[in-house]
Amino acid sequence: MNILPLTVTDAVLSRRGKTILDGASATFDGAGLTAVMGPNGAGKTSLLRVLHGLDRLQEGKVEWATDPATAQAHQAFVFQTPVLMRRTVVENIAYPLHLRGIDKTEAISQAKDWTDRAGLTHAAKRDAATLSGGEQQKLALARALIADPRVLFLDEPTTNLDGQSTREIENLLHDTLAQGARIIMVTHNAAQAKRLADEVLFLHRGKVLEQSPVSSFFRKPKTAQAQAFLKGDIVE
Amino acid sequence: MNILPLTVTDAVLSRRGKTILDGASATFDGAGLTAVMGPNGAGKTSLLRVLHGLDRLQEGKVEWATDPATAQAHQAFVFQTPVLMRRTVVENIAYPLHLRGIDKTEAISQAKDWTDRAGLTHAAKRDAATLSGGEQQKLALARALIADPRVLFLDEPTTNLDGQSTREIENLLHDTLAQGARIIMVTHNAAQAKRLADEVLFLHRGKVLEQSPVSSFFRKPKTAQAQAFLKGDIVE
Amino acid sequence: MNELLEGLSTALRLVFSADRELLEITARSLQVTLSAVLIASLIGLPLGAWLAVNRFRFRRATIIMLNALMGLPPVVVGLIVYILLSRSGPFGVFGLLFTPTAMIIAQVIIITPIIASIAHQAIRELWADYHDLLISLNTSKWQRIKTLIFDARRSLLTASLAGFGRAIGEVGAIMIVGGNIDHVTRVLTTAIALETSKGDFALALALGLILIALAVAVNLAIHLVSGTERGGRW
Amino acid sequence: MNELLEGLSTALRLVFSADRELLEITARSLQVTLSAVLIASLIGLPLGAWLAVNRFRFRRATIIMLNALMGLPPVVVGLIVYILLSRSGPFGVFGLLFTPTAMIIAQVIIITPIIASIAHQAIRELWADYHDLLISLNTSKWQRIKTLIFDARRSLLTASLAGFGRAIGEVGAIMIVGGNIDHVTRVLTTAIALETSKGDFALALALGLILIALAVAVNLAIHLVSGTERGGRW
Amino acid sequence: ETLRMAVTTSFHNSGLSDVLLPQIKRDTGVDVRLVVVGTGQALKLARAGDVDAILVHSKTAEEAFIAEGFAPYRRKIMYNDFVLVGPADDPADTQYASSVEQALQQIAKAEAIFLSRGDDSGTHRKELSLWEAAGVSARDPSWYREGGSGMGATLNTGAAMDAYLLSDRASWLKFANKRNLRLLYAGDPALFNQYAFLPISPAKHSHANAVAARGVEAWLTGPKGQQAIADYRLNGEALFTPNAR
Ligand SMILES: Nc1ncnc2c1ncn2[C@@H]1O[C@H](COP(=O)(O)OP(=O)(O)OP(=O)(O)O)[C@@H](O)[C@H]1O
Ligand SMILES: Nc1ncnc2c1ncn2[C@@H]1O[C@H](COP(=O)(O)OP(=O)(O)OP(=O)(O)O)[C@@H](O)[C@H]1O
Ligand SMILES: [Mg+2]
Ligand SMILES: [Mg+2]
Repeated sequence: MNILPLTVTDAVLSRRGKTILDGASATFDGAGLTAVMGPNGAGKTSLLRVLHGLDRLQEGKVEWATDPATAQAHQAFVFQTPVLMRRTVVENIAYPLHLRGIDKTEAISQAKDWTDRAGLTHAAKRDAATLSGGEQQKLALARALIADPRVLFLDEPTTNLDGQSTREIENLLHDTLAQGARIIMVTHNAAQAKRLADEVLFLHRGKVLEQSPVSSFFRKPKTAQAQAFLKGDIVE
Repeated sequence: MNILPLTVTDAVLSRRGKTILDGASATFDGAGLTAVMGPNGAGKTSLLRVLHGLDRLQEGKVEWATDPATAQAHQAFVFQTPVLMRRTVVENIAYPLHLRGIDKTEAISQAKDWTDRAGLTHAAKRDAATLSGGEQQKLALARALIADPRVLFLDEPTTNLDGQSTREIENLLHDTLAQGARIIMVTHNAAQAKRLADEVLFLHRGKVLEQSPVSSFFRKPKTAQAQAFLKGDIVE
Repeated sequence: MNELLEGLSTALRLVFSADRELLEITARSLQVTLSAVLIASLIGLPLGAWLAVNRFRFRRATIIMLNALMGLPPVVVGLIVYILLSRSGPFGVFGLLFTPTAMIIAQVIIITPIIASIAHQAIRELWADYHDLLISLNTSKWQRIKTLIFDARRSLLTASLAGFGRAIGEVGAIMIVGGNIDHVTRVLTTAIALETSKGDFALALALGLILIALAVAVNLAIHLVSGTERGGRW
Repeated sequence: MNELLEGLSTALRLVFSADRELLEITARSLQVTLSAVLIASLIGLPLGAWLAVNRFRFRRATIIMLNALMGLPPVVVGLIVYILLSRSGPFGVFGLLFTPTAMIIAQVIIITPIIASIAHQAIRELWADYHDLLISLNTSKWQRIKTLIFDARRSLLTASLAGFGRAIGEVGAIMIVGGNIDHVTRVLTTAIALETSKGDFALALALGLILIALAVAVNLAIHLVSGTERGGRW
Repeated sequence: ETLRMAVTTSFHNSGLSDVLLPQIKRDTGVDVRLVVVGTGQALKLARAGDVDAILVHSKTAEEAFIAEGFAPYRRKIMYNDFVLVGPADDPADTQYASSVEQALQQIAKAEAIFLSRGDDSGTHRKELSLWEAAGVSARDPSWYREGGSGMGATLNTGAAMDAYLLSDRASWLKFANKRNLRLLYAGDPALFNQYAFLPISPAKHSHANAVAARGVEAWLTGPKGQQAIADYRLNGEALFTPNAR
């Protein structure tokens, strides 16, 4: 089932008079990881939400290769602030399987498997709310991966992770990429983008200023804003 | 008013049979920044909460130079997940001043000032819930700084910030340090610790394995666990 | 004043003598009210959840209406049910008037808006937390409602208990549709009203105390079974 | 069945003729109930918040008790208030029996537990969100209660509206302590009960419809003033 | 001046009070506030001192009340009568009965549904004494239903049940939800229903407004009051017969 390419054209999103996405356009196709980068408030989270269908555009459009329902069924989203259900860790991870009507014992057994892979074995039966910050992020990622998505949206998913956990999670992402998925991931971490991404989408004030292969972006960004951003200078 | 030194001795904290802090001891004195580092689930957040009086220890004790009430009045805490009040950005930041009975217009004017310093001018009158991830962190920090704390606890406060914002926030922290405050900050970012900290407290499985000057910690960590942690290797 | 003491002692005497008639009307009170709460919860909880997760044109109007219907005067509900169930009414053929079923119907009408309103308010909060996740996971409306009701079950308890409270103490409606017929439709509240009109305040108070004790017992049982206030956040 | 239609047409006629007596009892209904809701909210909302923020020994028992008191039978409350306010009761000297004040007292007793229970449930959620911040900011108990009530005001509306609903439709208690005296303590519900006992269903229904319309109007006004359901999350 | 007077539902439901009270106000200046309750509750309120006078119709209860010293005397004001009401098709043929006892016996024999007030009120006590007189002591609940509510509620229930029941004439005439019910039997002297006025004894309750009570009593028993009672008609039918002495 190939739901790609995904295209967003001239996206305009505004809230209470403020323009958040200001004519953003981009295309995503095939396996690989797109790093979405840009300053705070640039609209990265908003762009991902629009692509995933969580927010509706005022202007422009988002198109998938298949009908929206099919496309929707093969995506997953990890939010910047993890949404924890008021259940145990395993039940959180099993939830997407329950939704698909998968037999309860089967769902729990798969969820346990993913609990282990995310390094949460010790917390499996605890209320998710008792997890530490990093553990919450791992839970959210495991819950997204369990349903085997073709397109995965990740909004700064490793910010609270230590070096070792980051590496483990990146390995999980490598496996997912190897199975042909497209990952669209927001990150402020240039090193991480270099390790994982094949392309970078640079967002600035609601506009996509460039979408280039990772090597060229970091070597030679096309816009002054991206250059300033990479230097950590004031971006005006 | 000097509320330091702050000492924690043989702290034991457990929840439902799991030991989270396992005899942790440390001392904090004078101005400066302590970077609290360690793997996910090591107990960093728990240690800060215990120091701040949010959680009660099963064993051991936390002691301040002054009586607890005075000490409490001069601390502030920025949580790993920002707690946003259901109010506008300015009202969030003004809240600690309201609590102190400061005149309403005065409180709002000071809060506006801090809104600007945190780079949130454009969002001042919006509901805090509409802020982007990075903006939420800035709000939480501004709200903590407005009451001029002598001891400031920060739990991974810049994880969602871009390079430029990180630098701005770090400048604010420098100002705070210059005024004689002690900052105790959890971070997974070694570069940030090197930039800001004068000492590192390394926590592992609920134990303080070392509290050393920043240069010696990064050059020559004392324990095998810290060495492994710095390499990003598997920590067992 | 000593009527209060007298009421108390009468209550104790009644309870310890295990008065057969008292047991009968107490059991009927419980049966009628618990049935009504069950039915009203089956309607009201999903309705409250549905109002929380759906955005439609008259949503706000519906919510205001539901809030307002919490003020349905029992006597009016009783009258309307009476008219509908009476021989000459549309449902007269079922012969339900002056039966416990009629009382249950009236109570369901009275408490469904209460349960739905409080449920809506409780679920709205949870929906704000879950919104993005449940939309992202491509859930159907019905899956959302089920998930929210399940995960908010502790808060929803308050909704059902408020309904229970309203129903167990209610007298205006069930008096009209039940008729307070001895051995058939007499329950604690109608018995209390009867003793009050007889001027036997001590007995009325005694029955009232038993009713309150019953409400406490039911609340206690429900709280114990559902284990509220035990763990941390929920 | 056509009694329902007749009730509707009577209601319209009454309203459009702006019947003086109708205006009087409607105004009294509003006055009594709004006063009771105001007083009960002033007690119940802080009480609910207080129960949410305090951990003490009998907290759980208190909450269960409060939940159970939602089931206080109005007639029993009426009786107890009657006994207390009666000439031969402890507060007899104030001469409050058969006055609107007595009715307000009875209604306050009935609805305070409802308001407090629902408020507690709503504030518990917000307290879970705010707990760490408010403890960290070294707030006093009273500051916590004020902050929670202020920030949860939209949810607390449901609590007060549930109290309003219970009070506006209540008849058992106010009948006993008010006496349903023409021009003094007659309100819509007692008038409805009176007309029902006269078998004048059309008039009773008409008054009931007016009462419901009143409840809708009050809810609408409160929702409009407080601007619920407008913005995003709150 | 105000006078709090507890009256029985049947008196208030007749509508007579709406005619009398404005006249009393005009002639004596007393503002009479009616608390409408069952006979038992009326006596209870009076014992507690919460009303200044009562107007009820239950001779034995009134006499006990006087014996306890709560009222100095009872003053007869007027009477009406009780009527036997039942379904229009009259399955027990009560309309041809020669006495109320016979009517009740026929109901018992036919096991036609009879709805009793069951609330210990004046009307209920009357009904019980009539059954006694009719010699029907065992009444099976399959047809003899005990309702336990006021006159109005009992009429409403009876109307929906197609039951026989005993009502006072005033309540019956004023009752609007008659449906299939008809007045089937009346006129037996055994159905006589005396209303009496009892002022509260100031010796028991010093705050009781004895002056206003005396004024109202004088008016009710005087020519104006008695005339007004005699003149009160509903659909051309007199409801009460004044008989003050
Ligand atoms: N309801 C709203 N009204 C006005 N502005 C809004 C609203 N919601 C979001 N915004 C603003 O839109 C901008 C973009 O938000 P978005 O969350 O997409 O940023 P982001 O690029 O993900 O930032 P970050 O790196 O901080 O997470 C922010 O400045 C935010 O404050
Ligand atoms: N109520 C609880 N019951 C059992 N274990 C708990 C409970 N609360 C916290 N823990 C565990 O205690 C450990 C320490 O938690 P803490 O939040 O202090 O970690 P941390 O060092 O801040 O981690 P991170 O870097 O992920 O934020 C975690 O493994 C967490 O799952
Ligand atoms: Mg974002
Ligand atoms: Mg942490």
